[in-house]
Amino acid sequence: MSRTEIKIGGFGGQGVILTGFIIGKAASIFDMKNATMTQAFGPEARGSACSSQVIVSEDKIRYPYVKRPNVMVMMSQEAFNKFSPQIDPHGIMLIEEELVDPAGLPDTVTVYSIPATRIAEELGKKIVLNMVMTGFFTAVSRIISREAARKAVADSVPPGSENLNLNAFEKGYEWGLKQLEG
Amino acid sequence: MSRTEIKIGGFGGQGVILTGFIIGKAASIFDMKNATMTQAFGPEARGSACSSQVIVSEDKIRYPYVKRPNVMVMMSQEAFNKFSPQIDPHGIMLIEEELVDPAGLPDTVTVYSIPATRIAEELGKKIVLNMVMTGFFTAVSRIISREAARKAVADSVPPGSENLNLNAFEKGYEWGLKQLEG
Amino acid sequence: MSVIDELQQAVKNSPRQSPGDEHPMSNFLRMDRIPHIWCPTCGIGTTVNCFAQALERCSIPLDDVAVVSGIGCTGRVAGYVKTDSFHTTHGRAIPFATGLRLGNPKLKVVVFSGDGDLFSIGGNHFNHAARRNLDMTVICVNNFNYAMTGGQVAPTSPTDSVLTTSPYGNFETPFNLPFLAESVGATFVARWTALHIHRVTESMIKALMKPGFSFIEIIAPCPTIFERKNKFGDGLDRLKFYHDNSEIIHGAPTKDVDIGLRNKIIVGEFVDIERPTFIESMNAYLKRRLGSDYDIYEG
Amino acid sequence: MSVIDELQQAVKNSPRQSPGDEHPMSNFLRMDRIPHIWCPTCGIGTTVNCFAQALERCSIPLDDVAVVSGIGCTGRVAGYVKTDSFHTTHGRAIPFATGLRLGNPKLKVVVFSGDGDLFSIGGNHFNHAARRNLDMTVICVNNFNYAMTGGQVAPTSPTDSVLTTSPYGNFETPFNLPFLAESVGATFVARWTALHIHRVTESMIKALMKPGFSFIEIIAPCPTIFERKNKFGDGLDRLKFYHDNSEIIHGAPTKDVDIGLRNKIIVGEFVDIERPTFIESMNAYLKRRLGSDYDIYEG
Amino acid sequence: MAIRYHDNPFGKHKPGGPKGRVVIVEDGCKGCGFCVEYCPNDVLVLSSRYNVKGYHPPEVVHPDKCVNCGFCRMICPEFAIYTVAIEPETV
Amino acid sequence: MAIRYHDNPFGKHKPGGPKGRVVIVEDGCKGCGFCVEYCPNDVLVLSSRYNVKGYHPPEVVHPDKCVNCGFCRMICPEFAIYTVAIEPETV
Amino acid sequence: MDGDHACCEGALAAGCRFVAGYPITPSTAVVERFARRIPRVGGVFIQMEDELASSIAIQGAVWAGKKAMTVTSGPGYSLMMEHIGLAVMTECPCVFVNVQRGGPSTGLPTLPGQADMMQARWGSHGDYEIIALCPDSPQECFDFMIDAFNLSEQYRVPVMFMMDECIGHMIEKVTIPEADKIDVTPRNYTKLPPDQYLPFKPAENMVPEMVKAGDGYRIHVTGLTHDYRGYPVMSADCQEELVHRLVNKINRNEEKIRHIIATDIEDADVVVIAYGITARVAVDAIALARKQGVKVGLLRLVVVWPFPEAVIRDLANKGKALVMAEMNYGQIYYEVERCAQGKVPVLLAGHGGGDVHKTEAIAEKIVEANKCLS
Amino acid sequence: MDGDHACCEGALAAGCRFVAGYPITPSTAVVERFARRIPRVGGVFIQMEDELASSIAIQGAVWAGKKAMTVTSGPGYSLMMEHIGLAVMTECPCVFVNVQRGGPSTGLPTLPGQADMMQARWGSHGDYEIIALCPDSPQECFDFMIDAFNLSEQYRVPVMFMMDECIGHMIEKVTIPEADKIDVTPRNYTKLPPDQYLPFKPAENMVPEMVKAGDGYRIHVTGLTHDYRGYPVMSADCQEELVHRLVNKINRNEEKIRHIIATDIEDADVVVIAYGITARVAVDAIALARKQGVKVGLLRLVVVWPFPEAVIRDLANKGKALVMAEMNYGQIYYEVERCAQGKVPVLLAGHGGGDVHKTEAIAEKIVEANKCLS
Ligand SMILES: Cc1ncc(C[n+]2csc(CCOP(=O)(O)OP(=O)(O)O)c2C)c(N)n1
Ligand SMILES: Cc1ncc(C[n+]2csc(CCOP(=O)(O)OP(=O)(O)O)c2C)c(N)n1
Ligand code: SF4
Ligand code: SF4
Ligand code: SF4
Ligand code: SF4
Ligand code: SF4
Ligand code: SF4
Ligand SMILES: [Mg+2]
Ligand SMILES: [Mg+2]
Repeated sequence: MSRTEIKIGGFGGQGVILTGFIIGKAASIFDMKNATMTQAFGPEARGSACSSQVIVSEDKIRYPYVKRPNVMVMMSQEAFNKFSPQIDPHGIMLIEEELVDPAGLPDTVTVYSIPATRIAEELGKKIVLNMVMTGFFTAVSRIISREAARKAVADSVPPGSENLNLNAFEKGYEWGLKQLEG
Repeated sequence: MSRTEIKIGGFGGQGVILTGFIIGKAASIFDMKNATMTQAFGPEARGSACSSQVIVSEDKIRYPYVKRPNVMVMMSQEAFNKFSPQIDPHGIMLIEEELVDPAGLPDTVTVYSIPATRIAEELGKKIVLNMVMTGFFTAVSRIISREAARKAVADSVPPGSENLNLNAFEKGYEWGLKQLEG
Repeated sequence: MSVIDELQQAVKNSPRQSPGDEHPMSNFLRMDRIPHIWCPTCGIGTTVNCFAQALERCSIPLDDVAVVSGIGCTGRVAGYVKTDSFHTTHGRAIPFATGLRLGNPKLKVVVFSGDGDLFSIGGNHFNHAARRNLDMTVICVNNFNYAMTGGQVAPTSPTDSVLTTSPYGNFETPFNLPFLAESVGATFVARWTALHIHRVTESMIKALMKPGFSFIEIIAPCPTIFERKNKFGDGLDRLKFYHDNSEIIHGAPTKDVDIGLRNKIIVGEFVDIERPTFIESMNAYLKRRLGSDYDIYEG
Repeated sequence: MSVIDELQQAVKNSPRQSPGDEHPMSNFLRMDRIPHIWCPTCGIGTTVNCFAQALERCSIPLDDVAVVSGIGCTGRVAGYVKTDSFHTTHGRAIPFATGLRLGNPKLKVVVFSGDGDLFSIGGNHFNHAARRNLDMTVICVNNFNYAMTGGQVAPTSPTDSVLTTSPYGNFETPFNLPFLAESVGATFVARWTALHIHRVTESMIKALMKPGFSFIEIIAPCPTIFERKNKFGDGLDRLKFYHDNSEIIHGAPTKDVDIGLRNKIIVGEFVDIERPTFIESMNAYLKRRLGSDYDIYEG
Repeated sequence: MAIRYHDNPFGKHKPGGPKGRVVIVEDGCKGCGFCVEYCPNDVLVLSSRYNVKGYHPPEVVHPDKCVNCGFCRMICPEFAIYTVAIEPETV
Repeated sequence: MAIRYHDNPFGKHKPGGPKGRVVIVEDGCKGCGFCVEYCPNDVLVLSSRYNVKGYHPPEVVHPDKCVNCGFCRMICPEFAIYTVAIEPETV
Repeated sequence: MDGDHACCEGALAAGCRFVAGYPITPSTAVVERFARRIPRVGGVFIQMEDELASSIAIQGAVWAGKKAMTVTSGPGYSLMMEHIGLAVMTECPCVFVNVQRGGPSTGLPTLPGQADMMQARWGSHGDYEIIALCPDSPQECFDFMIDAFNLSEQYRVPVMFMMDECIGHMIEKVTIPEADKIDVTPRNYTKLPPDQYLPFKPAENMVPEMVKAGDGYRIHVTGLTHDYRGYPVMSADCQEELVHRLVNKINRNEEKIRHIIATDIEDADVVVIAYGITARVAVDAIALARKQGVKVGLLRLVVVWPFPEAVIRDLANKGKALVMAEMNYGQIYYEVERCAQGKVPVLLAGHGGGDVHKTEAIAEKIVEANKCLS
Repeated sequence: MDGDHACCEGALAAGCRFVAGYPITPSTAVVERFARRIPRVGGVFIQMEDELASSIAIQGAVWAGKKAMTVTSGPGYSLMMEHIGLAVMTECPCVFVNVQRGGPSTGLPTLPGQADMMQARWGSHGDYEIIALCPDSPQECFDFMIDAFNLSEQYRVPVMFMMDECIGHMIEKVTIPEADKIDVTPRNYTKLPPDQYLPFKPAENMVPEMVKAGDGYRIHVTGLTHDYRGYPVMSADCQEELVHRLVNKINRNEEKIRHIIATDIEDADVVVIAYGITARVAVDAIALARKQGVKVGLLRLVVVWPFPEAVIRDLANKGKALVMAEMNYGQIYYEVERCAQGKVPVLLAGHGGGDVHKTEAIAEKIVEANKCLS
């Protein structure tokens, strides 16, 4: 697969942008592919709907936007409603289980879900929700390697919080592996 | 004479602009001709060289600048040196006698001079120098009528100072008549 | 049971809005624009409640009130109050308000904006409007940073604050806003925190009813940025901090009320003086000089 | 005998400049640009003499001095002093000076400009530079009006002043500049008139030698406009007025030193405090946080 | 949460007197806890469930204790809670 | 001109002591009279003649009284007057 | 009366009752006259602290129900750019007068220029359209100020009144008609009640009706991209709808807004195009060139923006060589060259400002253009 | 690394050691990175009180001997217009970065636009020329920032670095070469002693040599029209000499400054012209149109100003139809149309911003242009 398109959606505060960033970083710096990450967010710093898009490719990426995402990660219903129609009919859809009802998708799309918020809260910090999602994504999509993803996480979070975040990543990763199995 | 060009020069504080204004006003409002007055002055409000130009015509004035002044009124040497070469070979040159040495003019130009500063100082206010000059101009050039000029003066000076200014005007006017006679 | 189901359930059990109910402030707020854009536990919404309450309690007809904001999180206030409301450019709410008020002196003009908007880019307009004693009430939500753009240091950020453009700690000295306001001529100057909801409301009422230039500074939590970057917790933690660390001293000399990052915050009404407003002076002078050529200006 | 002849004569009789003579200030002034553009009996030239004298008396090498002006009659000062000198845009001398000083902290940066330039359009920059305690000396020639553009009302024009845009008398209240300067953080604040040439010179020396933000207001006659419009006579009459109506009160509370059109003018050195300058704070903070990753900034 | 800050509430509010019915706009709540913390009569607690945005909205635990003081409404940054006066006869 | 303002000059100037030779840049003078008015020793008067710009420049009437105090130079807005110290032996 | 004063009188005649200004040469006389005049007619003049403030104070006054304007020159005009954009975005009818001087930067404060013409069109960020007029005499300063206000009301757009130092300081007689002879466009206030009114919903002519603050409509006005209600909507679709309309309401009405004055064009081989003072100066050059046998006419642009594209295309199609005379190094020249589409020679008679053109300079270009033709 | 961050790193690599800025979306990340990074390399970042201040503080720093820049977006850029003029007039080398967003006015702060391109060229009063560059990726933000600084030193001119929100927030890998591999133009300081040096006397390349404050040259610098000494001279002659040179030093060197990237142009019937992010977006459209059988190439403008007039004329002469793709309603389009001289169809694929072009929108225009040809 020479060009893989990934779209991540949610609302501000969920860490949508950082998730995209980590995926892109893992792919480009640690897995040595080309990656382009772009983002869309609402009124400046606030908590409204936002999304990020990552393209991972073996070749140089000219057209930098996602048109038919192969993989989607949706963390809010609003984002799901807005973006899910774009999905590649044979793509995979990852959702936050408690916040998104994945109705209306074509049968050909594979859906994986995870109660990422609750997992994050159990870890003591709701904001690591996105790391849970990142782990989940890594396990399920197999676009980036686990090692690269872990490095990218450790590299991108505030110093001192690496462990917590890697923990969250692992929780998500495990959940992903289980889903694949089950 | 359908188009008469007048140029007045001096330095800031001498009232060069106001003189031009009064001549233009007299011609257009009180003598019912067309008149265009334009001005050139140095750094904003300060006391450097400045000039004003008046065109008086029976017809509508399109080109609004003076090219070959028929009448020149020069109140400083600097202005004289700069502008006098432009004068119409058959024009007339009015100078402030104590401040301008009218050297180098063609013979065909008629020169009239007046110690306007001293006259103004005698009247108690050096700044009415320009009114003395205006009176002198009115008498010598005959482009505007004495009545129109007096009205324009009275109309253009600060309320309360009309008498002083008209007085100065008259002194200049008389001096002009004497010069014409002599 | 998923969250969604749980919620459906909860809706039934809980004292939620019933069709007949209306938010009591819905005459003052554009409820059709709620949810607003502010973050969870942000203090701005609280100050808007106080303002709505003040409007309700003072006798000014709502149609005569106009709210003007600049740009910023607080600058969005204009978008949520149900009065004539103007969301202008960054820093320029005051000169817009000047034109609005002079254009129609029947309007009660309120400028509601952020500390960066009013005192960084907009500082000069504040100086001049206060000097002229223009009739307007300026309400500044001071969250010690430029929140809308993601948390840069502001001219109000206490020394030592960590923000995105002061990553190693702010080494500048912030303005003491009440002192500044007094020195340029404001006739009413008060400061409160977002926790002092009743005090804020009362100062707002005073300011609204007083002719001339009045100024209210409200310290409010910005949990997303200022509190987070400086490890002050969330909005609730911050309200607790205000509770423990603010001291009311009415009439305190404004020179002494500057704010440190972790120090006591002096709050209260500091200045309340009388002098003729811009329009009063204008009318007096022009009438005196122009006599019957001048009609007292009323818009 | 015409004036010209008379003059030739006079030249011979009178103690005029002989070829060997040089104006003692010709190292400080661009004598090749004299005559300057200022009007007869204007006070600005006198303040420039004081400045030249101050430079001569204090030990700073002239090559290290830079003068920055905005736009206005006073703004032309930069054009006449023989230092590196910058005639910038209207109101922006202070931010230019900020960059200049931060770009090379060895420079002694002096902002020399008019009241309109510094406090009308440029007011905000003054606030912020003082707040930051940037190293610069700001000298304001206050002639109570926008002289360069022909005499409009300024934010310093005393109430009642007649000017071209206050034809019926100024009904606004002017700034009290020392109060404003103190409230925003200036560490040295003095006011004199153009008659106090020695005092001005001494305050200038103090200001130049003091680190941080210092401010000197010099009241000076503008005979062409302000004095004429308000019937105060020429520059000499005005100096006499200053003589009769100014009172020296060092350390006067700045709140009390506002100026009325015909009132006593309080002059003196009002504020003289110490606090770390911008560069000092910056170096201290960054060194503390960055350690060996940071070299003390010296330009 | 050891300290209850309303023990010494700012301002002039005086508890006691009238009664109020609390209305919560659940979808609007962002779980800040202000209302819970500052209700002078401990009428509210944060629930453990999520609303649509993933926040824990408050719920009324002592409806009878509400004195309709309006503090919760005023302090709620989301305009998500308010009270309606209960006419004495309906209590 | 009844009152002579230098009777109580501002600042620290102390007359007496050294001597000076006054130099006047006539063309630069704009006749403001500052130097004349504030010379502590009445060294100068405004002349009645005009310079090229039509102003009356000062002239030295009491050259021996000049104490080289520099007040005239400092106050002259036109940089048109200054003094040169006269070495004691040349006096 | 000089052009500056005439401009003030024109504004008053057009109903302007609020002026915020900040002095700057050579426009100062305008504000000075307002300070004196406007209190006598029930209006307010305020000298603001700078041009940023002036240019937005007038917008406050407009929303309060006044007709309003500000006036400035080069440097001040540059400071107004952000607020020209605001007026465009909020469709706030108002007038900006720029008495042009020599630039760039402080340049030549007391001398003329015409080099702010492109700035008038493009000086603020983002896409937009404005209307710009250039008078050529004090009388026109009076007359066209009224047009400026009327156009601003008709299209709810800021109108740029582009004078120059020459016109501003030129004194000629100005005839002021009686008030009832002056055609003044009143503001187009809605007749709809508040519950039916949508503040930014365009009427058929693409221009929304207006209300003012205090009338109970409780409107919201923002410089953000917004919907018909005036509420911010952060989307490309809303942007497309809004900004495209803002651009089109001017462009599509270009023919209606158009104001040109053509002299001796029919049989001309060469047409001089000019505006403002340069149009007057060109007259002598045309006379000179005529003496040398060139058939030359004059096309004067009174409304420079929106640009009368079709007119220039037409001249080019008719094979007339074009000489653009303007006091700059080529601004409107680019527009003329574009519209000429390579069909005819297009020459620029330009210079850096500081003085009007030398007659000979324009005449030479006319002759040169004529030569290119043959 | 995103484009904003890469821009900061490029500036540091180019030797920039003074940055004054004021936060504004979507450019804020640039100043934030400077605040963190610059103290470690011996430079100063100061967050000024507004954009007016930032845009002149950098000029103070330049005269103090630093390389300096500021960064902003639409509204802030509008506030910098006066000081762009000052930098032009005083020939102060510095860089202005504008990360473009949707306008006019506050518009769409978080969404992209390309509608400040004409403003970059014309936004300040008076006549002048600047240089403007448009990167299309984070890597280019790095690389071309170095060019921007170098060009500003070579021509003593403010250089506009025109990014857009997409590029600013787009994250891609950026390769930073070793310092000694980077070609940095040092400031051209004079070697003349103070008594022989004239600060504004042009060298052969029309650009004067520089000095800095504190070096004993005791220069005077003014925004007024000035002579070689830097002293104000209020005359049309001095204006002509000075301003004409300021304009010509850029225009006459256009070919040297030129930076374009042409792809598949030789045999193309249609050429798409684009810059910045739109050039990348056009790639898909070109692929689409090729599928439909159109021979189409891409001309990317890296340096947009001065405009590569000769290149466009050449394409038109070769009969290639032109499609200008830009995120606005036509800005550079006007330049292309002008240079095409009516010889070939010139189509605009434009829109109001807020999102990049739809591939189909550009492809349609390509097909349409191709049809016009035949
Ligand atoms: C001319 C201009 N410069 C910068 C900005 C970007 N900007 C928007 S809001 C803001 C700061 C707001 O700070 P503050 O006023 O304190 O409001 P807060 O968001 O903190 O409530 C800035 C810098 C802008 N919109 N316009
Ligand atoms: C942006 C801008 N606005 C206005 C002006 C016009 N202007 C030049 S000087 C001046 C006022 C100067 O007043 P002040 O600073 O008091 O100096 P003074 O002439 O009184 O010494 C003004 C308004 C300008 N040059 N630039
Ligand atoms: S960023 Fe801060 S000020 Fe802005 S809405 Fe969020 S919490 Fe409130
Ligand atoms: S106008 Fe006034 S301030 Fe300016 S030079 Fe003349 S006297 Fe001095
Ligand atoms: S109104 Fe609110 S705060 Fe007051 S008692 Fe009732 S629930 Fe508590
Ligand atoms: S104050 Fe409002 S937002 Fe906060 S918990 Fe209570 S209802 Fe929810
Ligand atoms: S130096 Fe000047 S002021 Fe002093 S005594 Fe001599 S002449 Fe008089
Ligand atoms: S002070 Fe100077 S300008 Fe005034 S009279 Fe004396 S020499 Fe002449
Ligand atoms: Mg803030
Ligand atoms: Mg002044």
